[in-house]
Amino acid sequence: MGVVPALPVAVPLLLAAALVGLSPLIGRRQADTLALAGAVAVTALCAALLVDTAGGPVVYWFGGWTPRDGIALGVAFTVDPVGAGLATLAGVLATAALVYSWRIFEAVGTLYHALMLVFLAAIVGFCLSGDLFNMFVFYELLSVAAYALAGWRTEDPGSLRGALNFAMTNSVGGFLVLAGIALLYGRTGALNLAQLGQSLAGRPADRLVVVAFLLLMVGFFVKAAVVPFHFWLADAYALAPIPVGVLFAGVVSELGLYAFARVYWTVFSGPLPGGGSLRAVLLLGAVATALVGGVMCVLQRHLARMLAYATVSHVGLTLAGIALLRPDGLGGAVLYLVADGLVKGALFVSIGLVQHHLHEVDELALRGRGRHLPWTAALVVAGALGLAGVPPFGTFRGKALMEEAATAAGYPWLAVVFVAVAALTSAALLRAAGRVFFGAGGGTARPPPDDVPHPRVHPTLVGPAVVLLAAALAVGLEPGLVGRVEVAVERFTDQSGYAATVLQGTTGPDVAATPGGHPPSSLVLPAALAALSALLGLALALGALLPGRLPAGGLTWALRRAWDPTAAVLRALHSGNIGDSVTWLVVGMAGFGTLLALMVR
Amino acid sequence: MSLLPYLVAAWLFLVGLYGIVTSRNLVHAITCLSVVQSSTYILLLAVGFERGGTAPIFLDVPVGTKAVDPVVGALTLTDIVVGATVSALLLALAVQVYKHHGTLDPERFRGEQD
Amino acid sequence: MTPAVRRLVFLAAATVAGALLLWGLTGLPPYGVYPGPYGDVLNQVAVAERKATNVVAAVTFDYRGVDTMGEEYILFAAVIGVAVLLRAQRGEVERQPDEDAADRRAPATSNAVRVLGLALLGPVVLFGVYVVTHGHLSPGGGFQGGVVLATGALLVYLSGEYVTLRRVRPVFLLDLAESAGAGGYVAVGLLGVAAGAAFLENVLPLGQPGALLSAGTIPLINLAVGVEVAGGLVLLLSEFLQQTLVLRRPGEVT
Amino acid sequence: MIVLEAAVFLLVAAGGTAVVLTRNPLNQAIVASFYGLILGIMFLVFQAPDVALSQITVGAVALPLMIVLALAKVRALGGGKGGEQ
Repeated sequence: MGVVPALPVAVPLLLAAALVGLSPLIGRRQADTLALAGAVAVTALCAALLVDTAGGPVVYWFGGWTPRDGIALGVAFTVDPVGAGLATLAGVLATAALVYSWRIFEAVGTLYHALMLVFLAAIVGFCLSGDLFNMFVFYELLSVAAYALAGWRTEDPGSLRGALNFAMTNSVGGFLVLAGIALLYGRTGALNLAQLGQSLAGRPADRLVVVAFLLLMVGFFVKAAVVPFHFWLADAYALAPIPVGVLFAGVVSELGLYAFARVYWTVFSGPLPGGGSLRAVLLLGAVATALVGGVMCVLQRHLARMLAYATVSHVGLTLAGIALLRPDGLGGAVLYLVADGLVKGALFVSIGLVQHHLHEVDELALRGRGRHLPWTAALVVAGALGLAGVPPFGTFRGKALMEEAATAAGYPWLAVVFVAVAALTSAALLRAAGRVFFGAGGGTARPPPDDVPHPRVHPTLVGPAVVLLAAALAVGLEPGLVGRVEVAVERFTDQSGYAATVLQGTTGPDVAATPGGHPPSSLVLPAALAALSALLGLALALGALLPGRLPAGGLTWALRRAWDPTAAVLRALHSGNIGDSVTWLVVGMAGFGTLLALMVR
Repeated sequence: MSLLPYLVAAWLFLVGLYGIVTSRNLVHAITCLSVVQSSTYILLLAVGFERGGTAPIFLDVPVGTKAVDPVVGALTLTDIVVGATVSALLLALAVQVYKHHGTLDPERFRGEQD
Repeated sequence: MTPAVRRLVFLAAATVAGALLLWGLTGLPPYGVYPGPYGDVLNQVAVAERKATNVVAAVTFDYRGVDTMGEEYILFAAVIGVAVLLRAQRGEVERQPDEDAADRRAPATSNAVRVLGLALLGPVVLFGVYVVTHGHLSPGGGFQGGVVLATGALLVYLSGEYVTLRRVRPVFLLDLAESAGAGGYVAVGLLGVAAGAAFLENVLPLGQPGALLSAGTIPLINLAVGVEVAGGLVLLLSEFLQQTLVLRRPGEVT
Repeated sequence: MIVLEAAVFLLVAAGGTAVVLTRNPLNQAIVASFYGLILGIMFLVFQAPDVALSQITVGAVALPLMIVLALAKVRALGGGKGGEQ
């Protein structure tokens, strides 16, 4: 008998209610302790589920309503290693965030702790659920908690505007998901993913299925911040409190991708098999996201904003792996997503350290002021290498798998995009590190306020970053992981096996694990590409810091000519205006929809 | 008639978005968002409606009487709570934004990006 | 984008998106035809299985009870969120409305309204309690009844003004109500686990359909929801009221 | 009966449009309250009295009230011009 899958949701929710209800009796230290204990418990429960599900999904029917004659009467959590893994990642990040906020966070009684626990419970529920409407409920729950957390710093108007745009755009995304659910329900009379998949399978997609797919896809892509649904993200993520940013950048965007993958494979893979045209449509969105995010990342001087756009860009990379619509691509994406989330979490904490010590997060104003922070410098540089996908970070193995899948699927050029994007995002961080910690390049080097003492480095502040980076390394070094991921995605992508497990209670077909992963194809090429990304990133960073040393050749000139107008246009488009975000959402919906409609006809 | 509620839902969805996009006042935009949301209520209830069915409450009518789908009712109830709570959060954000900027017009926040 | 450009871009995109939506919607069965099977099955079996005559309530609190648990926490999180977002900022002072007389009559209340409000209070509260406790039998339930109860608190405001409301609104008790309701829902769920059944499994005696004490945990959950919604909604409204009537920045117009 | 239903649907469509086109937020809150009421009536047509009761208490009362309270704060801050455009 394994863990009851309801517990990692129920425990934090109950704890959150207790924290608020008994707030007059709970001091700051107790609140910190209770919330941290809750997050650790959730992490442990999710990790136990991860172990439990290695042999096949665990189906848990709330209220004991097991299906009758293939009809689901209740709501099920269908836990598989992918969902449980993502939930564990959320638990780890939440634990890190709560450790970080232990000493320094303005928590407003117990409200911060309660909101973080609700947020975590919602993420876990979203990852474990096997019911489309139940996913929507957890989507909204995590969103409501996220809106409040994003606007936490009410003294900062930028943060409030960011939260408003976040809430408005994501609410519209949520309604799109709900409309998609209504369409599917009108056709099938079902809400359980397995049952939905079963009743749609066997017939080619018609207009209702295509539009329902479009609505769900756009809704989840809004959460994931796929271009052009990403305009809300930067202000919301960058101006949120640091511990909240750890969760936002580490796992929340990825949840949109997860949901897309889950719903595609359980519900739509029958009527919409992964043919070339669907792949092309998705890859278009993926590549656009990766590149727009990468370029915007380089253009930032606000350190947290830089990370926010790195998130957008890496969502694009991950989506590229998923968009191949093959198990191997998905496997790479899953590995990449987890490792990348850990690295970004560590980087967010590092920026928190900079802010904590120097009271500033503007790259130019910080020039040379971080010279006395060698640990923070090391963390940022290591994080930048993690973003670049340098071995032995887990991002390397994820990307290697995605590159291999792309080549096998006939898209070898995706490797070029991967290299370019990794180079761009790591360049931005290396440039910032060079300027802040080594005093390189130009900058206005705003003098630090005199009366602010330099606080001591405290283990609760540095610890989370170190641990998260170590975890990202562990994902890259753990030898059996690739093999387990391959088994998990094999099951994840098997629509009929999933349906049989959920509705008939049979264990799916046995997927044999190749020990240690599939025959280790040569890692020489991926390693060379990773080295190339890192070197390119370093070169770009140095070029930006030392513009005078650039060779004055035609290439430099040509690059400038291409770069400057692109940058100007992109900057102008990212206005942070709510109306603009919503307009782009509709434009994206019309664009993707037209492509999908043409595809089916 | 067999399409009318669906048409109404699609219309409300788009007209609400139009309101948000063209809004010059955040509170106005927030109310428009609730119009967008109302389209999902209509869509849900319309797909679960059965002509000639009673409400799925078997207090005065026996079980077995033709009734409309109870599930969409439950879903819409949740949806209504979601709508009201998101609106409350948005209104709170709008009030705070006003304290900083002295305006609710999103166009006038322009150039204030930091 | 400038407003004019944005409007044009939106209208163009919305035309396409609208056409796509309609195209997809025509794939639905005609209005008035329900394809089943989910709702039909539940309409057949729910009364016999749950002894609840209101099948919507059986779905909301039993068959799909975990959705509703999420929904209650959405409200819970929103109430906390609003309290966080509307907390006093630096430079704002909390001023007791008693301090100056003009302020106290923020919404001018005539005696007639006052009397009417108080006279309505009893029936409203009674109605709210009725709606909460009969949710498993007839339309209504914890959510609707909770909103009605919160309206009762609003009547106190209309008739006696906010100062009185502050008196009848001990924040601690409201917080307690709201979180006891939300936590109570989870606790009912854990009751099932404790009894060796599934989370949120209806393990209490079901009774006879139509009786007030029937349907097992459903009325219990309704009660929890009613307490939470009433407490939460009063908190929510009073956060906004507090903004309007109590928090002031120097120089703010009343 | 069908004519009546159709009339309710059209009324809802018109009501939603009116909410969007009422640009003054205070007036809009009142229009939205009516719209919430019409929606509640439509839910009765859909044979969903539970939902209708929620919609009327939330959509026609609680939500417009919150909007009015938020606007009252804005007016207090801005000396009355906040409610206008």
